[in-house]
Amino acid sequence: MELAINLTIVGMVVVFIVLILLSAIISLFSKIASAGKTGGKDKMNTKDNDMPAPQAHKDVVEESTAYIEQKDDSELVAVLTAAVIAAMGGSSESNIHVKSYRRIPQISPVWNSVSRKEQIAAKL
Amino acid sequence: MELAINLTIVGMVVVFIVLILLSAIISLFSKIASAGKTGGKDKMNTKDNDMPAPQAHKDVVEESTAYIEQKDDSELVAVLTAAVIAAMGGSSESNIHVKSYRRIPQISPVWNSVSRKEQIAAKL
Amino acid sequence: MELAINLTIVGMVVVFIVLILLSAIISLFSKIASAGKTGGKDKMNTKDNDMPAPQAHKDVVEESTAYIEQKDDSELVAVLTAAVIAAMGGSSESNIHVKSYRRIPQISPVWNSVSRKEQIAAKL
Amino acid sequence: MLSEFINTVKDLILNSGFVQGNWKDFLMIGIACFLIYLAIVRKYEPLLLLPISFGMLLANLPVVGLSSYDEGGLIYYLYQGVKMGIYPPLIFLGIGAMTDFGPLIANPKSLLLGAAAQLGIFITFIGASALGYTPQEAGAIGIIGGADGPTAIFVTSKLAPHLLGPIAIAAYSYMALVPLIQPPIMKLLTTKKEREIVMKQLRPVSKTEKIIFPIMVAIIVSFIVPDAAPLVGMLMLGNLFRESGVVERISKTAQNELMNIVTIFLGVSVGATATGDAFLDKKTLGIIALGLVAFSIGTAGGVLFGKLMCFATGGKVNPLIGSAGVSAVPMAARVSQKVGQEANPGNFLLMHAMGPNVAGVIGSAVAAGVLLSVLG
Amino acid sequence: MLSEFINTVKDLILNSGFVQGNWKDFLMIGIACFLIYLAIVRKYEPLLLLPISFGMLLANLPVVGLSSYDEGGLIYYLYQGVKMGIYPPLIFLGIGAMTDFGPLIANPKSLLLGAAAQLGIFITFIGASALGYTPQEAGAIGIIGGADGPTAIFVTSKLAPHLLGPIAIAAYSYMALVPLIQPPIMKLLTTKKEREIVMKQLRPVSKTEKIIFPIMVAIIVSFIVPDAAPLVGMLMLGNLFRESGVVERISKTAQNELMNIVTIFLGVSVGATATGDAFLDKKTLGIIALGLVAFSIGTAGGVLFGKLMCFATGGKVNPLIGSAGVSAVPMAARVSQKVGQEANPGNFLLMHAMGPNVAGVIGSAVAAGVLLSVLG
Amino acid sequence: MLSEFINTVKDLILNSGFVQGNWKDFLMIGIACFLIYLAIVRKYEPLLLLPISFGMLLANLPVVGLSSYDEGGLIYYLYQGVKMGIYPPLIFLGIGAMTDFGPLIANPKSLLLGAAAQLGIFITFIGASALGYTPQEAGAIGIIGGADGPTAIFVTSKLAPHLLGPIAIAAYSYMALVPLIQPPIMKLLTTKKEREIVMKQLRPVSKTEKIIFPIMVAIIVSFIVPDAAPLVGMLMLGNLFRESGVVERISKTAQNELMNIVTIFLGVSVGATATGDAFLDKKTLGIIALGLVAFSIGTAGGVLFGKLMCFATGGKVNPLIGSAGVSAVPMAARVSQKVGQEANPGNFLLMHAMGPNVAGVIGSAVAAGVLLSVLG
Ligand code: NA
Ligand code: NA
Ligand code: NA
Repeated sequence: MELAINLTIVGMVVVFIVLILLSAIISLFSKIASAGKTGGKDKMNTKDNDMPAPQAHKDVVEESTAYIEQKDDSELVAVLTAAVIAAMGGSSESNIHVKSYRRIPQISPVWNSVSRKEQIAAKL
Repeated sequence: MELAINLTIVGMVVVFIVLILLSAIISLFSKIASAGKTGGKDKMNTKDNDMPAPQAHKDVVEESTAYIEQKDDSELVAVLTAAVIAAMGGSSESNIHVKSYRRIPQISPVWNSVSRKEQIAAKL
Repeated sequence: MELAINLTIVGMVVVFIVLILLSAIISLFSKIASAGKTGGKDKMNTKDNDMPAPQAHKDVVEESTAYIEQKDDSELVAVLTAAVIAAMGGSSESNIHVKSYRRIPQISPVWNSVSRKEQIAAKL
Repeated sequence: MLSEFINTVKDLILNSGFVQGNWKDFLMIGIACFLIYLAIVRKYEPLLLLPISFGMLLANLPVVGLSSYDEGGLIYYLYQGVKMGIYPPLIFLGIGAMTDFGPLIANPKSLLLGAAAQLGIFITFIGASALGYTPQEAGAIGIIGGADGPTAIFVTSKLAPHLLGPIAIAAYSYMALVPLIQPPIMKLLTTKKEREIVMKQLRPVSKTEKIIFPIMVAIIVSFIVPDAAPLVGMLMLGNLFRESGVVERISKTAQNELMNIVTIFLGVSVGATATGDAFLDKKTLGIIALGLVAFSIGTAGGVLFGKLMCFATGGKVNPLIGSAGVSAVPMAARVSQKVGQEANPGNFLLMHAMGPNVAGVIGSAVAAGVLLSVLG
Repeated sequence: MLSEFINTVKDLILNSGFVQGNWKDFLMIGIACFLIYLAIVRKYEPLLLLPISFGMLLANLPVVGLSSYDEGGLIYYLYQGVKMGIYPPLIFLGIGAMTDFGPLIANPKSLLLGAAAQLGIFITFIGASALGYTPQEAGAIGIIGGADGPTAIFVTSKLAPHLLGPIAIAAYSYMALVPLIQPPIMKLLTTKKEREIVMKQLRPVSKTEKIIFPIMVAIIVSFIVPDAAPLVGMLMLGNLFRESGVVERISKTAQNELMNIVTIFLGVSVGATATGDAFLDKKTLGIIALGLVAFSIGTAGGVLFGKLMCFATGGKVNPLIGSAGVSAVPMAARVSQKVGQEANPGNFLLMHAMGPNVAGVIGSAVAAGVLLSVLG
Repeated sequence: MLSEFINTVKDLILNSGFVQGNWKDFLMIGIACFLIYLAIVRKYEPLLLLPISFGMLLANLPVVGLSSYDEGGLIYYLYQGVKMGIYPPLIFLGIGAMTDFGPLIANPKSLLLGAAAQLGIFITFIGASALGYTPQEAGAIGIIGGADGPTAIFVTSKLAPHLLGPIAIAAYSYMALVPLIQPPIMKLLTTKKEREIVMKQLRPVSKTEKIIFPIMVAIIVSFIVPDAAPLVGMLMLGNLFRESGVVERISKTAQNELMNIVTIFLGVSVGATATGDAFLDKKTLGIIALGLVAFSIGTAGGVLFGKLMCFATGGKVNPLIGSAGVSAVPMAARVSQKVGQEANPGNFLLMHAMGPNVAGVIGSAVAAGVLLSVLG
């Protein structure tokens, strides 16, 4: 029983330490990323948070990616989330219809073509 | 040699017993199914045999499923069988053309969407 | 060190012997093939080398196959090679555009349909 | 240094196949090439016969050490899946996921035809025993009559692994030859009138029945013939994947990639058991002859029982669907269809023959279970 | 000859399941059929519950010898992949290739919620210890609260393999029941006002961050909790395949065919550990009860920590996203979304809940590492 | 209880990587991260270099026990497929199913260029021997010059498994660098006039020739160099699947899912052989240097033999296609094309270079067979 309580405390502490550490590092490198940003490859999908019209970037557990302008009202967000839910197979109870849904321009055609090249290549 | 003859008799008897048993049980549960039918999910593709215009249900070794009204002449059956044979890669010798071929309405959209949901889900 | 030099000599000799042997046999059976040709299945894609307007047969490391008439100028070849390179994921530096690209008529529909039949078949 | 050079060359030459090979190796390579020809040009069940015959080719290249018996070689490891009895049930998983038992559920009497067509297995067993094969060998030879490749390989790998090569080759070759073997027998045993019989439409089958069917078959068959359980259990699991409709992604993988991978491994390593010493034996000739007998008697058994059912039902059953009971899905069912249509162009037996056809798979597995139980 | 015939028949009957089976076998077959029903009709995580329950069915067919313990049988060989700890990391490889950690990177504090929700694991561990389970058993039972099938199976196969069946079944069943289990607890612990909180848009996440993330997590977690490395390492390798964008073909195979094949083998062989003797034990009832406790406490832990974060951020965090920290991706996140929308129809928490949701996978793996390190 | 708590914490800390790790581990993690960078950002053969470098990362996380040598760990089991020599032939099966030998059959003299380019293998073998490597090590290092990953791994796993990591990394890195390594050598050894040579159209190749080719190559090569049989046999079986046209479904699986699964397992477990002790050795530096030498000499050998063929044919052969003989399909052929087009914009050598390119695969396998036969 002592073991159990001990292990519980140790376990929760370790879990928190690890995840806090990860959290801290992620925060850190997101700061580095936004500080050291110089455009280029990432220009398209990283935007400073303090931009006048910040853009929302949705990225769900599948490829479908939406890229919209946020107008500071929750309506559009609602719409998109509903679309996402629908895509995930659920039935959104409310009858909201998607008003605007634009696919982001394909960011990395080069990567795709490389991958295609690799598939064509008769060599691993 | 005795063993051989014995085994032959025993073997055929066992094969018949097993398959007769299966046959009996299937007959049984088809009767239960047609007796205890209360509609719902199965309404679409189970019909009583004694219906005035019984419907034919073709279901081949692949997904292609046809669902037609039978007019008590063999023509339509012939047509569909021919279509099925064609689909299976054979060449039907006769020159019959398919006159009517209607896909059954998709019975289980829910199942499909569940399966899709499962595929989207990042979790087994 | 003696071993190394020995092995190098032996190795190169064996490699050359094997590949020369293969080369000889291939030359041989290509001659047999063009001699004993009687048409039929291979008619479509085997042509004698001494034909007045020999036909070029491109066959890249993937399925895309082109089949064109050669007009003894290198332009068309260039075009096709460029197309092939493009298909392989590269960027052809020159700005040549494909002028003519014809798919060969599918030679073996029977083989395909057999394969499809096999896939449908519930039996290996 | 020169002498070392000469020694190196000498070693290489002495190690090469040309010096080490004997006439058996060369004959076997010839046989393998002939089987490759049958697979590619004649399209004899190429999905298995091509890997099998190439495996045979590799196994008989002298010195190479690529037979299934060469410990530590590539094919030796692939062969373990045969030896452990893993591949055939996995192929049955895929076959189950591909098979629609609907026609059988709609007409449960089909099962009797699937039983009758197993006669070939047992009569051939008697014949093989009489010819001096051991009971185990005779059982493995008999199972060729089941017209079911994975079942034949499963049984043979347990009862007489040294015969794997010829039995697999015979089984798949005769399955490919079903359109030639069966029609004469079918016509011989039936009258034109019987062949003209048009059968009544099959009733539709509900989703529920299709779901309960595999569970029930797995339980019943395993209870009565436990040795058939690996085959029937996996067949029915695959079918449950299919019919449940809720696990499409694993159903697809079971019938495609998993089955294809196992087919390659199974084919190559079964073929690679057919070394010269194992294959060039008078037993092989016996197997080829007896395999044809097995197919023929199985066909006859099915047709004759079909005649019985025709008589018992007052002419409602066309005996031609009986021959489909040998399995060889869906070839045998198509043969029934074709022979029926020759007699009566308006006669479409395909769906009715699919019932006995898939029943034959179950029937062969049951027969295999009996053989394994008594002889194993 | 007659006596031999009678003997053969007698042997067959005595070998059949009907004679050899005992009440446990029949009860287990009933339970397996019930689980198949849940998988197909109720759609309880069918991708795993269907193979598991069919494996259970096969394992309990008397005489058949298809349990995971029957040396030399098909399922015995498949089971080795569980025993060696190969399957769960391979499934994690596929899950990694399917998972977008973007919402978590956008809001790193999500990770704390993923930590808090592991409370269920440890409290249940205490409970199970108090009820007399051995520490190893208690650890395996506790991990059910991680709401993460492969992790639960991985831990159980190392700590208490005899409980694999009930623990896997409990884990997957409760994962399927998340939409029933969580909402009452979430509503009980939050005020309507809290549930109405609308959260701020997530920032976009760059490709670079997404690529560095899996490498970093693999390193950090493995350093601190080495026993979590097989799971976390493979999860992150899969994610790196996904996010790198340069190896699409192996990323696709990892999340489809490879995962499907492993799922079939894992499911059937885990199910086939649940023989009557192993399953029909009062321990199983305890596992089922404690599993529910674990899920509930995990949910509560997440929600309560969510309340804490809500308070600390001055009301910027909706506590409902905390419950998603139990994993059960993406079901738990959808539950957060739904309960939030009930309180405020304009409230869309899904993306915010995905952060804790995927964090919960990492959190459970870390907790698993601790359990394995101390108890293993 | 407090003391027990402190002990538990102490154990955890002492078991963690931070305390247990030494400088080698940390350096290796850095190297692994650099290789991941090369794979993702520089796209150095990412399909293998990404799994390899991640495997290296996992293997060097201290305490974790995920190297290929840690018995009982996940990667240990995956590694058995390398050790048993199973993975490389299976990858060759897929490569065979992807490769069109048409350009080679159309111009059989290509094979000589594929032979000449193997010079790099043997000259490097001499060099490595002179530098003090054992003959086995020298053979494994030489094979890097074959520019053929699976062949290099196959040979190394048999001759010098402790060098697997650096040799695999060198082989794949240099294959990715072929567009940088080859052009200067090609230009140095050829005149502009030679580079401008336009070659005559290739004749069309019949289906029959394409089907006979793999069978013939498998037989001939295995006869003369039995040790090359697993590689060449599987390569040709895959090609026969492709060209036969009757087994499309297994051909597709061989070149996609099966190859992808094997690639993942192979890459991760080969990478995980590169532990600090094995990798941080002056031998590794030698391997990197000698690997570059091997590629360069192979290229030179091909080009020089191309010049010879140019001379012998009275200027009909462009020597640039010789460099494609090193394999590195199809990169090396594209390099020939590009350098040729630089000299003469109307010059299209790609198809002509594909012949030596695929011949180089066979040539390397033959060379590998010789090395294994003499040194194995
Ligand atoms: Na059969
Ligand atoms: Na979790
Ligand atoms: Na090469």
